Amino acid sequence: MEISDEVAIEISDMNKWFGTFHVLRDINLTVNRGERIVICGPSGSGKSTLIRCINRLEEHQAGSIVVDGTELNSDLKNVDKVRSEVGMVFQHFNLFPHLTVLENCTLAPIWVRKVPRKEAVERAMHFLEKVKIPDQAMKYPGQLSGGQQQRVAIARSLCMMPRIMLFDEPTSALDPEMIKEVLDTMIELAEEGMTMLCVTHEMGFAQAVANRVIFMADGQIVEQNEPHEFFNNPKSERTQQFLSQIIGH
Amino acid sequence: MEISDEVAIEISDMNKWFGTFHVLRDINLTVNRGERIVICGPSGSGKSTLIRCINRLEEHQAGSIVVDGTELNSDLKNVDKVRSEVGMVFQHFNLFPHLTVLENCTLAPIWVRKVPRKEAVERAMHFLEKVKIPDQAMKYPGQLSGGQQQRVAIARSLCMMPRIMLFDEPTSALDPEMIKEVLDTMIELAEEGMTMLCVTHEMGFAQAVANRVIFMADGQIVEQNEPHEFFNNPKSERTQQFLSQIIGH
Amino acid sequence: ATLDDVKARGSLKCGSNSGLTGFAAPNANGEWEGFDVAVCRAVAAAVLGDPQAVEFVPTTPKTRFTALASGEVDILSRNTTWTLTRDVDLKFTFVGVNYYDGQGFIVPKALGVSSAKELDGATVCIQTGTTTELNLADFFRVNNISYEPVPIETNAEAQQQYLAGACDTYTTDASGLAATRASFEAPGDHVILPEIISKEPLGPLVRHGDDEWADIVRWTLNALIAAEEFGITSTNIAELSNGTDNPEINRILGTEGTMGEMLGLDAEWAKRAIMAEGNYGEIFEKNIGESTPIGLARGLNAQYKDGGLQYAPPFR
Amino acid sequence: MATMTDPEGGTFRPSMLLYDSRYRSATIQIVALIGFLLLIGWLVNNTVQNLADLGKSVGFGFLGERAGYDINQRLLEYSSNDSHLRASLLGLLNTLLVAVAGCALATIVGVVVGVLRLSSNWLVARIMTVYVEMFRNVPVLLWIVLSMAILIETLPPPSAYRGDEPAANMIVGESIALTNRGIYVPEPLFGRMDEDGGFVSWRHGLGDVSLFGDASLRFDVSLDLIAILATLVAGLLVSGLIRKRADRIQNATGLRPRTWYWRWGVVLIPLVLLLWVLGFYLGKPALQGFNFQGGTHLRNSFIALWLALSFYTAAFIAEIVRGGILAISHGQTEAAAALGLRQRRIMSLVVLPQALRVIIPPLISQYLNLTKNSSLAIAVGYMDLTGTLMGITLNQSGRELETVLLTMLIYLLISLSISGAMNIYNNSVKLKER
Amino acid sequence: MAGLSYVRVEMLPEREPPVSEVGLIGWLKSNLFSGWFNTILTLISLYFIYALVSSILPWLWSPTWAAQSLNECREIVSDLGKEHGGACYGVIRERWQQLLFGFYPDELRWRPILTLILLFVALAPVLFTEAFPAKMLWFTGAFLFLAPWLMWGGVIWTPLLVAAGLVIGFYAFKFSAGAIGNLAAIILAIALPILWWMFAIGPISQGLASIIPFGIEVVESRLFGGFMLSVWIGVVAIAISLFLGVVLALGRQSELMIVKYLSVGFIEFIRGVPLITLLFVASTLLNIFMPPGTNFDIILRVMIMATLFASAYIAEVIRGGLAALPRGQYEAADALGLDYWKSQRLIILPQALKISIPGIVSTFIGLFKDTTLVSIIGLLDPIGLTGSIRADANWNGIIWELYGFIAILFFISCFSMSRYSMWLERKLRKGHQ
Ligand SMILES: Nc1ncnc2c1ncn2[C@@H]1O[C@H](COP(=O)(O)OP(=O)(O)OP(=O)(O)O)[C@@H](O)[C@H]1O
Ligand SMILES: Nc1ncnc2c1ncn2[C@@H]1O[C@H](COP(=O)(O)OP(=O)(O)OP(=O)(O)O)[C@@H](O)[C@H]1O
Ligand SMILES: [Mg+2]
Ligand SMILES: [Mg+2]
Repeated sequence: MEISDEVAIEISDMNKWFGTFHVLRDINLTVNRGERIVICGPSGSGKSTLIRCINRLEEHQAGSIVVDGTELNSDLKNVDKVRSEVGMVFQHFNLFPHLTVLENCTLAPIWVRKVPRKEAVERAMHFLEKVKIPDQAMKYPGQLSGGQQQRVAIARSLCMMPRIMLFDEPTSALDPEMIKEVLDTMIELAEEGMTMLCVTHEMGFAQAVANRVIFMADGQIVEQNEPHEFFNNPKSERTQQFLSQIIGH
Repeated sequence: MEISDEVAIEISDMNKWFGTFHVLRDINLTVNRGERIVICGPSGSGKSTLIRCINRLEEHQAGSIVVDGTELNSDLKNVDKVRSEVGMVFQHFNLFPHLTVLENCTLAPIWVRKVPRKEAVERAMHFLEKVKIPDQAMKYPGQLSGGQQQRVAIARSLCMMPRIMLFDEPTSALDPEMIKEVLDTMIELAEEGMTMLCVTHEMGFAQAVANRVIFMADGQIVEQNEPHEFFNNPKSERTQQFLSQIIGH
Repeated sequence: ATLDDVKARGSLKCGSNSGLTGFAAPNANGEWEGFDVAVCRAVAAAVLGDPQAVEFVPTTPKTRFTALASGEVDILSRNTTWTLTRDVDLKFTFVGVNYYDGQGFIVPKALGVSSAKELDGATVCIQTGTTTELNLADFFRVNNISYEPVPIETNAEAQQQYLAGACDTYTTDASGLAATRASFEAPGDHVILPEIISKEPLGPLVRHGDDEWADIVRWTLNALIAAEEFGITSTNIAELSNGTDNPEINRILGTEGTMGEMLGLDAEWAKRAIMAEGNYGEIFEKNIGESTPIGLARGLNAQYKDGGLQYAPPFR
Repeated sequence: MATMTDPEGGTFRPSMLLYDSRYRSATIQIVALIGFLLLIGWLVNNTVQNLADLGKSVGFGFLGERAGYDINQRLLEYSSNDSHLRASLLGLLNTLLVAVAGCALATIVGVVVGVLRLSSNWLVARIMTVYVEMFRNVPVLLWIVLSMAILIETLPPPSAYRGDEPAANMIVGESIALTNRGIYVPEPLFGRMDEDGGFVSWRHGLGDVSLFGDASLRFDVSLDLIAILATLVAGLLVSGLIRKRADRIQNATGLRPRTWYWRWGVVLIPLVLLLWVLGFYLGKPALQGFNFQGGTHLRNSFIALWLALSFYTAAFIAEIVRGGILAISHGQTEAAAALGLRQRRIMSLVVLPQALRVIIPPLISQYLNLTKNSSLAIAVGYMDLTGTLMGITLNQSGRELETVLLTMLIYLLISLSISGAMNIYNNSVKLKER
Repeated sequence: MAGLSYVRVEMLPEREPPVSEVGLIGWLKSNLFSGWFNTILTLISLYFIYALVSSILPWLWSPTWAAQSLNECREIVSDLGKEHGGACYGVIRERWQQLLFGFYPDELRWRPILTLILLFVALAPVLFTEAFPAKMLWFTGAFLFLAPWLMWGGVIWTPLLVAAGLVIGFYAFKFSAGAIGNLAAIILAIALPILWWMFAIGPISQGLASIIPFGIEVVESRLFGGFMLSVWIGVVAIAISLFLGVVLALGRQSELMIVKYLSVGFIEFIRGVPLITLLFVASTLLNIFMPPGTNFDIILRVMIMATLFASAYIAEVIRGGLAALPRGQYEAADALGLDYWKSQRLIILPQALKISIPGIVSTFIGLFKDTTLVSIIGLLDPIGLTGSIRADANWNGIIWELYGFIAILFFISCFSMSRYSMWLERKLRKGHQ
């Protein structure tokens, strides 16, 4: 678990509005290569939006986001470049139901990275093994449990060999038994040194793997700190309040 | 929590078939005013059907059911009379989605009981307060959470000032957090001395409020007893087996 | 030019009625038969040497002119009345008249009507999209009597309505009336009234602007008529084409003169046209004449020598 | 204040047309627009060239020319001397007439059938299923010609009513004649006395007012009709007030006063009085000459088209209604019943308000279909817009381009106004959800 | 409260229900005679059925199969002494082939039949995804070119070259996409095949035909008629309109204003006018819109208009399918770096089309029924043929037999298709839960 000095993501003075609603306000955030960041905060605080801005599923309106040296602006080539560097895992998995697990995993490498099919399959099997479901490769997503589906979604992202992974509440749509499967996979990934940004309320996970925990509220970064400090000694009142709720829950 | 000697419901030798399927067999049950009865039993044992016979959502074919002195037979006047005395809460709430919460609650009093609108509204607000959601009165059911919806459903029944309430698994379609809201409401009702028949598997609820627990299997009443005895000292083998499952769950 | 197109295509496109007893209808084998059809076959025989080389394009009253104007058909042979506007405004050339018709009325005998002027207040079935409805409106207006028009798309439906008594009288070209009456269960119970309220010269037509083609069609029709006049029939034509004393017959049959070449065809063009379905009289007899169920008398369509109007200009 | 993300305004490179999200969409749209304009230009150019070749010009002058043909069914007065424009107007009115009548009947039949399909009576439900499947799966054109054939073949001709011992008799007190030329029903007339009575009443109708003089669009307005409509509307308003009052009383006391006789009364009594004052009477049809005279003549072509369209569309509407009712979960009815509501109230307070939301949008698109299908009128000789403008007028004037395009335009306008109304309705009744 | 406690020692067995609940009596009571209202309804229905059957059956039973003309029928029937007449089936015997195939040459009728059979084979992998291997989709693709060739005949080269146009388009896109970018590549991939189809195919196929003259007899479309014409117009229109419909649906969903409004305008225009006016355009105006000298035959023109008509409806069906897809699918495709066209092709359309199949089938049924309208512009579809048949002196005056025969044909085909689409809808709904 080492962090290089290289900057993976650099967000400065970024602002975003939905219509007239100011959803992200003056976000400044630098993520180094190999860092593992957990973002938490109350519902509606803009966590998902922040994450989605990083691979431009949402467009920001002011400030800059530089991912791996590429600035996200209206130039579509840059967007394509960033997206192929950044993997994303969604809350609701968003697997492609009409394709088998294997096809889900090979689709993007073949069509975006132009990897030969054989190689793509090998790579997919490799990552499916990593998430411990190589035997499900020929099934369709609908035939898998939620936890398995989410692991396929992780494998699918990994197949693009991203340098950065984004997770948006990857476990919140899962039943308790399945959450562990997925968290284990993520911890493994973290241990290999992947740069990760993860929106989650799984405090155990945060304490186990995060280098840094960021707390957002009202579209702003309210507090950030290393996990131990963050949980045991929150500075801001908002954070304290939030943490007490989470734990009381 | 007192029980009068008056009989609220008297079911004798009642039988019901669905086609050739003998779903209720020789049911004999006397409920006194103020009694709170919990009915449990494996799925398909006829609990819902029994409850629904009491306000004639289902017709029975043999035996008699007398509710509050009125016998349920093919005379529609009797049916109307019984229905306006008996409130029912369903598993899936069955609120009217095109009416506001308030309109849901005032509809029956106005059209069945011929209560002046103003009074009906007052009464509705009274009961909405009782279930702790007076502020939602102007919303539509679709805008409420499941727990809130079920509480509206209870309030809606109460607005008809029924002397008897029937509940058919009122909490089983709810998320865990919401179950408590609803059970609390029901407990409050019980404490006020309402005659209640409740199909539920919430054992905590049964122990807290029931005077009597009835266990049904295969369309028959297999065992009944007061809650403490029932749970700790079940007599019949079927009951023991059932309870072990429930608790093991 | 149309002639070249037809030759290149190897077949003649002929706009026909989609179904009119005696004039045009497909038989059970899908072959088109009828009086109007025969004209097309004759032209095909003259131009292409094969009376079967015709593609029939069924048209309705509404679609027929567009079909011809847009070049979809080379010739429209579909009981079409020759009028000034059609000739001048719609820009078609009528090449002749193959049937002199007039609009008449048919009524049940039981109605006790003997003149169209007694039809005040009657319900009249008419086929729409033709000149018929205009004639009808004019006739009743001029005679200052009222009527109730029942417009109908096809002859078959008109017949059905008339027979069921849904209209008191059915009006269309007298030929059509006769044809229709012929197919009744009891033809004798119906009379065709004496009034013929319009002149309906029916003939084949082609587009303006291609006179060579118009000439070919016109003279093919004339050849059929002349053939009857000179007694050339499909049975004796082989014999006659060995040469006769009558120079006009010789010119028609191509044994004398160069008329075929003038038309851009070969010498035997008219011979083939006549052999296709016979001369005018034969065509008439076979399709609509008195020996057929339709049983039309020659009347106006008799040769001029017999007091009719069919008069072919000289082949000279 | 943070910098905005389009600072590099000066450094425009052509490749940005495609790879810059700011320009890309504009590029694509301009390409699409140019393509579209080219297509239009090409079509127009072809058309101009073709028309020139045919020696035709484009213009709508022909609409003013004498039509020369008669129209049997006319809602406005018309003769063959009128212009093509007026003939088209009559056609349009006929289209609207059959469309409106068709929608009304289709709705009634559709609702009845849809409800009966859900009936607990096995036989009735089965018969309705057979009806729906039969009508839905056979082309509407076939139904139109078939119903025409049935009317013609099964009903007696007027001549059957003739003679001392007629084969057929008028029904409903000798006032309605069913013939295979159509149905003759009594027509409402004003102020004329019996022919034989010398007595001239002081009661008389108000007469007509003609608008637009001699123009093609002229029409007469019957003052009698206006008076009647005004009375009717006033009666309905008062009736509405009575209902409001009943609502108020119910709100105040809980008891709803019985008002139906009042509500009918205020509508009907003034109407009857007015009719009496105007000298209203029914002109009965009577056999005279070839036909029945007098009365209103509903022609076969109209009836066949009307019935076929209605019953065909009703089959679809029945499915929509059934679906709408089934979409209301059984739980809703049960909950309402458990509250003690009676069957009728459950229907009117719970089921229908919800079902209507599901039913009305597809219902309106069925209305649209029916209106469009009414253009098949020519198959039975009903002179609607297609029969006049795109039929005889086209044929007489040889103006394909103008007549066909004009016809399309008119139908388009009708369709757009119907679907516009539907959108407004949809937005107004959307169920509120989270 | 000791009295409360109760334990059942002996379980009750299941008992027979009262007779009034089950068996024939129970069924009759609950389904036909429950309450006076239902009883009345039942009696009315029974009478209705009786009246209908007793009036139609005697007419239907009529041994006139062999009759050669309507008059012969009348004789046969009156010999039987029937009061209300009887059906005349002779016309069906004589003309059924015409009603089915139009004027398609006798000896070549195996071709439309084969096409129909192959159509089912081609549709199988689309309609019954589970039962048939996806590999068969190749045949479905090939069928698109095989079917017109079978129907119209001609040298084999023409359909092959037309198919080659698509291949050209595909490779043009593939090789140029890198060099000139996607949009330009798409334009090229559309333009090249069109140029190929317009200018190259004719000469090349002639050339090839003169070298290897492999072909089957040409059958011109004017010989198409009867039921076959209806089916063929419907099938061609739906097949082509699927492509157009997808384009229009994507256009309508697009964020690009102009593209969107062009699509909306087209769709609403087509849906706002009656089909019959479009057919009039086909019969009277289309030739005017085309460059001078072009001459499609009327059936082709009708097919063009029917295709445009169907594509507007298909577009709406597919739009429904697109809207039914969760947003997450689009986002996941974006996040994986797939561009617009790739995500449409690989992710969105395969799913949206599958959801749309029931709607497409319904559209087809509607279109198929509407093909009867072509009789109004003089084409000889089954209804048009009834006119021609009645123009035959032998059959002048015959009505019910022909209409009945046609109605039955349509009923059978439409009914089975609508059953299929209902089945599919149910299956899809289950699959979604
Ligand atoms: N497409 C959108 N248009 C308008 N408002 C939006 C949109 N997406 C999100 N919002 C609003 O932006 C705010 C932030 O949303 P976001 O999804 O980022 O919150 P979040 O922190 O992820 O919350 P949660 O924990 O509930 O997922 C919310 O108020 C939301 O309603
Ligand atoms: N309308 C009906 N027609 C036929 N059978 C029915 C009907 N309703 C219920 N049943 C059957 O009657 C039996 C008893 O049903 P009931 O709903 O009363 O069971 P339950 O004890 O409430 O079960 P659960 O706990 O699953 O709700 C079941 O086997 C059920 O399948
Ligand atoms: Mg979120
Ligand atoms: Mg139950």
